[in-house]
Amino acid sequence: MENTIKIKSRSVWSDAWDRLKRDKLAMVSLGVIIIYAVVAILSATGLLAADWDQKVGESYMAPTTEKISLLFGTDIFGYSVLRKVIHGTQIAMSVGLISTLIAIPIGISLGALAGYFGKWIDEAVVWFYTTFSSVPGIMLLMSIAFAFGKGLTTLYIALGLTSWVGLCRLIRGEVMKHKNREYVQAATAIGAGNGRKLFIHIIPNVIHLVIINASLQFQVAIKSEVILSYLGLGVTGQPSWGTMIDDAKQELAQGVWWQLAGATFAMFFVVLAFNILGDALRDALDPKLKGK
Amino acid sequence: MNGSWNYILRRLLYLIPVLLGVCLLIFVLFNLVAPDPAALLLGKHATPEQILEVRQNLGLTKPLYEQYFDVVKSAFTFDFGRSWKTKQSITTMIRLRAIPSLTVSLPAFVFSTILSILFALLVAYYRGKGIDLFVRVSCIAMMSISSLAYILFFQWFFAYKMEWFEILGYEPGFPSVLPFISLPIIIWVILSLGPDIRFYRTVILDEIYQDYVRTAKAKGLSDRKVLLKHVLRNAMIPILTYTVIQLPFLLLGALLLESFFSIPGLGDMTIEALNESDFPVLKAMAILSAVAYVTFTLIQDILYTWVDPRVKLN
Amino acid sequence: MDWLFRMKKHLAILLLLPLALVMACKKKMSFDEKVLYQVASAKIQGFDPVFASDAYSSQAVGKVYESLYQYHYLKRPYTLVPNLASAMPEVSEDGLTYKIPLKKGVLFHNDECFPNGKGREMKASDVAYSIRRLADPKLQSTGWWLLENKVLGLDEWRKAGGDYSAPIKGLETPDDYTVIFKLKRPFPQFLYALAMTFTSVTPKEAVEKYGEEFLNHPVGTGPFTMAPYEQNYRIVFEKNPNYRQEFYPTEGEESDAEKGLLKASGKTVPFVDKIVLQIIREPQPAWLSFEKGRVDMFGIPKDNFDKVVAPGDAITDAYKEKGIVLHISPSLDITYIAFNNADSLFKDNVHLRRAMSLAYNIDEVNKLFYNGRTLKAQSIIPPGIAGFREDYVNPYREFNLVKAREEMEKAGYPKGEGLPVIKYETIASTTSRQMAEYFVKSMAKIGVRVEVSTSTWPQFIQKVNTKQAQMFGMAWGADYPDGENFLQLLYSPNGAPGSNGSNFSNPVYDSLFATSSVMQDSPERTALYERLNQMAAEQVPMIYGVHRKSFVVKHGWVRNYKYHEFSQGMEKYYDIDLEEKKRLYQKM
Amino acid sequence: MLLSVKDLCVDFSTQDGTMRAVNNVSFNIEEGKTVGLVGESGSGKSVTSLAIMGLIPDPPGKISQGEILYKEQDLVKFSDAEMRAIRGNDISMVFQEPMTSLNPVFTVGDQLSEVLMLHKNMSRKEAWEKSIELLNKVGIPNPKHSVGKYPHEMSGGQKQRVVIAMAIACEPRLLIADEPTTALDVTIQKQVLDLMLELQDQYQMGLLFITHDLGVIGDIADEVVVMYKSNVVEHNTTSKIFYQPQHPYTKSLLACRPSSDHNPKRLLTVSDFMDAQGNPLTPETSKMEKVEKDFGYDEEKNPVILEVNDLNLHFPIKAGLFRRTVDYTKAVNGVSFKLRKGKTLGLVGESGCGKTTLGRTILRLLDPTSGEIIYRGKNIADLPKYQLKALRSKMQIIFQDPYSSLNPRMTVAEIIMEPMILNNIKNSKKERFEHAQWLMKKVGLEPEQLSRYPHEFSGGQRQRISIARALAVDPEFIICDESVSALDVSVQAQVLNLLLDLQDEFGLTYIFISHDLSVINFIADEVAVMRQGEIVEMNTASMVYHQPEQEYTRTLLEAIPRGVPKDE
Repeated sequence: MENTIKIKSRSVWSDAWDRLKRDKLAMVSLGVIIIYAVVAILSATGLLAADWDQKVGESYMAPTTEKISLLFGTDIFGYSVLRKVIHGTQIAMSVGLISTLIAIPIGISLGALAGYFGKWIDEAVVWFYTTFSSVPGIMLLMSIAFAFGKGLTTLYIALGLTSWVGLCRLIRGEVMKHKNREYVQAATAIGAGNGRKLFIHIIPNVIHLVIINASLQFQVAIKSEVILSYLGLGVTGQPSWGTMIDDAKQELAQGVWWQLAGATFAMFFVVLAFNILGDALRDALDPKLKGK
Repeated sequence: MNGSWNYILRRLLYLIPVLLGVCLLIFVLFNLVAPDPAALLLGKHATPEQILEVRQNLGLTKPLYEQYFDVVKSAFTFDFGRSWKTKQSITTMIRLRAIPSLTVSLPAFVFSTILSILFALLVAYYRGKGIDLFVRVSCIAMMSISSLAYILFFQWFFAYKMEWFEILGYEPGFPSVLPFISLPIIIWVILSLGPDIRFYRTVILDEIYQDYVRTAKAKGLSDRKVLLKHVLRNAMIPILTYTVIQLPFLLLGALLLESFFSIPGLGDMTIEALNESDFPVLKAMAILSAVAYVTFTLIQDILYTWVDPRVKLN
Repeated sequence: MDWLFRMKKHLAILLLLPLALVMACKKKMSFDEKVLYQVASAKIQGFDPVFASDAYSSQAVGKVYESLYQYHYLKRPYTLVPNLASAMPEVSEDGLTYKIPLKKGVLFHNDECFPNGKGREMKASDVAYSIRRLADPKLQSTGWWLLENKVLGLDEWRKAGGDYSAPIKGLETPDDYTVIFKLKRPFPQFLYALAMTFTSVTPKEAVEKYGEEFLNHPVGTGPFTMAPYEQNYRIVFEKNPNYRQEFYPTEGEESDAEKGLLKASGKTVPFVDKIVLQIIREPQPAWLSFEKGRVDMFGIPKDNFDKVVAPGDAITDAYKEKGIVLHISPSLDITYIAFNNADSLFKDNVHLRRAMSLAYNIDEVNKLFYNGRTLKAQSIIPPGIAGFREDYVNPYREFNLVKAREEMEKAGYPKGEGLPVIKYETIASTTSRQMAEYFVKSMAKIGVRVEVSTSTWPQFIQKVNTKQAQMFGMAWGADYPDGENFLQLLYSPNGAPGSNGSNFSNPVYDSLFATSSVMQDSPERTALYERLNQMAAEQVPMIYGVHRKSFVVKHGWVRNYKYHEFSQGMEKYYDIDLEEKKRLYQKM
Repeated sequence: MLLSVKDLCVDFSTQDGTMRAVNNVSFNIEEGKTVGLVGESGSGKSVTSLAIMGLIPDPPGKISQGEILYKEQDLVKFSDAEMRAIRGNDISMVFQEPMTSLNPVFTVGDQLSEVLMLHKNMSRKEAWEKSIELLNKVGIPNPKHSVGKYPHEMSGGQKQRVVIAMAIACEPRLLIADEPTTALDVTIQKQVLDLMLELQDQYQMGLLFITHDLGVIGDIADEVVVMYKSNVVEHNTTSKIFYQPQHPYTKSLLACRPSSDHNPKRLLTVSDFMDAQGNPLTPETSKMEKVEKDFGYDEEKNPVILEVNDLNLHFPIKAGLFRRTVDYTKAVNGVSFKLRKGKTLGLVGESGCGKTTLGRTILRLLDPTSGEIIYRGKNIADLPKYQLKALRSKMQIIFQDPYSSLNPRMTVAEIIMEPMILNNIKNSKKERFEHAQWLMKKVGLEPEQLSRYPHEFSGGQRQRISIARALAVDPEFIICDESVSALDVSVQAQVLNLLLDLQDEFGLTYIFISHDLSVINFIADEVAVMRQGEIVEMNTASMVYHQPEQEYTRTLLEAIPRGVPKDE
């Protein structure tokens, strides 16, 4: 296909990208997410806020502009809340990313299999997710924590394993629709097998839903980390936004609002950015919904 | 009509495999994976003999298949026995706890649904205008704050600082319950307003571009009339799906809200049971929510036929 | 719905309307009735005394039920006084037979289970019945350990299946107002057992009528009654109209008179008409409720110390203004980080244990987590109990990194080389998490690498009980005020799953403990306790933490309050000054 | 003058700037007269009608210039409320898609009453009575019963009648009909057209009839306005338009529609009449030669390649608690025919008659219940799936909807090369690509466009891509399933020509499925008329057309618009 690449053409994707580029709010959001990602990477590699567990002052010092590290005040140990917030970015982004990466393959594969093959495979998958979603999510989360112990890994797995149902349902429905589209019939007519029809034809046509779903899943995971921290399933040994907000429940009455504020704001912007980007992606990738 | 009864019956029969699945799931999760409750029940002075006795009493020494069968049995007889931890009858526990849960969740759900539909209609009507953008952005912003942060802040600010509400507690009876449940309800409404408005707006806009809307306008109907009669009625179909399926979860109540506002509801009970490995309670809650889930999907289907004449139960 | 569009501008008003309605019907505080508002931070399991093992349930049960004995409200150290018993028991020479006379005319609460709903008189048979219930194998009481292997024939009775009509050798009721206990072996702490809620007297009629639901239908002899328990988070107790004549104590500690605690001397109790017990799990709302006067008294969560307490343990002026009073009292407990002494790493390596103890800066812990208001623990017995010595200093308790490093070398792990990563188990609460973080940091200073593993409470208990936890943080509160209750934590037969979760095993310690535990209170026993306590310090089976203090704030209108370690049933002594409440309320 | 449109311009703002959808359009409609507005998709005819109704979505659309005078009042200047009083009352409209233009959740009666209650101040009861009357008027059987039906309980034709009833409910002065029959079968189309004419006559309404097919309005319009690329290119009385067309576009529109009387070798298309710049050309007259089709065959040259014997496809109807099969829908019922190489079998029938199912069954896209499909002497009816693969390169299909039959995520090159890969045609990527380029030329597209995506092409071009894909495997037999039905007549002609050219060049065999008898007549050698899963009549095309045996066939034939002016 050497010849083809030279000729510039606009695929659905490049069209979508063009549309996305025109959406200023979406681009700002993308920028915010990139900044968070960079902060997370810098923090993970130890270039930023590696010294979060160093005392920078007394316990519970109020925010002050004197020193950068005291910008958000200190926590109970006298650690810099700012550094903890920065370090928490790493946890939040990794929780979002990894749990999404766990949920999506499960959702796509089960959804696609059920939607494409139908019959008993569909029945089995539908049974499986009906069963799965009729048990309260919190029970699943807690028992996954029982099985894997506490910590970051459990957080990834728990959030990943409990959030595939929505995507699975969506993909199943879409695949069912596409299965009967004429272009798939046409593929049958030219002799394409099931694998080819599913992977080359149908999945690329529903994959945009996955991208939209992933951007929303990402922020849901970040938010869930807070709830899980409250339930005692959070991260240990390092600060996360969830544990910071959880700490705040004992601090607020005492007038220590900066841990809550710091973590809430840090979270607010990235979740906001993901939400806006998710919307914009939907508009861009699903042009029939444009402008809604 | 015979067809619809068959359908309903068939769907109810579907409960059987789902319940078996749920039983298997919770059996695996809580009997095999969760920690042994015996020692916990006996407290700090336990001896190995006593632990063994308790395990026998709880039926934990039976072969696994028998234990699974016990779970299945209780799922179909609805006889959940007593809590291991509190010795309370689980049926009574659920009955007593369901009321406070619903006292908060039901009005909250009704308010938030009505409010979001109203707002969604408003912004759909003014789509593309300033008010639309404002509401959309506010929705997203509201959704971007952790629910825990809302609770902590609202309780501190509105109940404590402003003294508008009781800080916490729960008193049965009307209207004495009002000052206790209003703040949790408000927080619930605020938490669900964002996603709800967004969803309903999309649903309504999906309908607004349909051909029949053009026909209705060509008849000379005003935009509002078209929106409120034609569009809304059609939008009810996805709206119903969205709302009805939330209903079984109302029973569980709002976890964090119940904890923070000391509302003795089912969500709170579930969390406690999880923390105490109170398997019978968890089992009961899982089975109950599975039954509720399947039942409400069925109700949803039946309601479809009511809002959408094209749908027949088949 | 066209109004919606017309009303667009007034939408805000529309939304605020219901809000205003709610605010209008906010509860008003009543000043006509003496109501005591209490708070508990965990739910009440039920009202069956034989299951009242946790502190909050036992306190709730204690309002309704009574035991034969109780602790004196004001005297310290804690001493027993008769409650349902009419006098202290006659104990035989060999310390094996206890003859207990009962008060006459003690009535049970009025309840449907009795003929005509009138509470009948409490008799000796009720005591015997209640003791049998505690031992009943079908009930699996959580308090059985208290009497296990102690009362003659009781264990056999339990083994035989618990036939209530079968006689028990060690439990006799010669007449309606006498109970005689015969013990298998001397058990000097036996009377304490009879002061615990587990041994509260319950009427047979209620148990039989309500069956398994008995736990929701409390029918006792206590100062307060309550309606059937509905598992609400708000439990209301009413003054018992049938209550016998009980009086406020006339003597106490020296300072009590000065504090006004003796003003009510000789008056009939209880004083309050009603107790409202609110269960609030989260500290923030609990504190906020207290500040608003919705709760009368409240144990402060550690993080609120600073706000309330000015330097020097006094209450801050802002609160003093509001009439809030702070009570700081030592509590009979100890916190510790246990080594699993069955673990090969710690088993025979006292130096490693010592090194880790020396590296853990307890003063810093005290400052960070308890605002410097606890007592550093030297060994296992807390102050206020025989066996504790004011002048004893544990050589391995100080914070000394130099010494710690020396010990590390002696342990065979210079600078931590060759030492595997140690796993520290903790539960998943906010404070436990922070404490674990601090422990990890401390150990890193001497090259000991620690990994934290958090669990839910059941998981944590399971790990400890199956000896899988390598190290773990714990606390122990006294069941009764006797050194034995603490020393038994290191007695090897109590090893996991028993109370000796550290699995410490030392033959010398074991034999000394066995000797001391059957001795009546005496200087010899105290000497033995002290020796055991010193062994416990030097062997470092655990890193001792602190003896905590209880911080209770109460509003000015609560009268006669004094901190009590075993406070079940003590509400009968509290009083509410309604005038004062009205006055202080206006200030809020 | 009832309505007078003067210099109307409508602009749409898009991301690429402002686009003029209607440019300086002017025409008049008198009471009781019919004006036909003709043009291809996107020519601005629908926008014009929406502008009259005041229903241009704003934003993005806007009337930037001109006047729409209704009874001497300028509708452009009307307020929304004033316009609403006009809509549905004075001016009403019938839309193209009867399936979606009724609200699915209200009964027909509700929707009819609504307009009456709105404009005529009738009570609910009066309106309901009147609705029944109206349904009767538009020829809905059993109106008393039908008034309580929901739209989905009616057929497409009945729905369109309901829409018409709604439009005439208030006895409007002007009725706008935007392609009201395009989505309907020919027989139904005829009935609906007759109904509209009858009503127009009865109420003396002005009628603006919009269509892409000149043939449809030949016998109903008094005047015709031809629009091309947002502009009016010709405006004249119907007979002038038909007999003395001036503009090459008008000429091409007249020539491109196949009809039973006029059976040329190839259809003339727009490109025969004008070049890309719109300059007139002189069409090749050779194309216009009438051909008498040669129905004879040569056993050598035209062997039987496909024989279908007693083919059945029955879908089970399940009911009851355990979903047991209680009956069957006989979608294909005892169909038998033979097909010879190089010939075209036309399969015609109303929608739902089973023709599409039959086509797909022959290709084994659906599995037959019983019967034989003998392809080159081999029964493929119950061949296992894996053995079918070899046949796939010999038999191909071209679908109806050019929008859904191409995978939107693949480039045209990928689409065309995929069958080659699957059937091992050509050895290297390079050869395949070259073959694809060659195919592109064959179907009349630029080879450079191979790297584009389907959405960058028009409907007609997409259909060409579908043809190229079918040809990629070098088939000998192609099923064209309503392949031109979704196209405008002008484009349809081009595709039909292409199919014929390819048949000549490669000796292809076609089964051509269509509901349009004139198309079938033009392309097919033999015609099979299907009804309810069965073939009711089968004969050579001219025999079917000129001497139909069945009453049903005759009805179908009569429904074909004559395509001659009214005043003739």
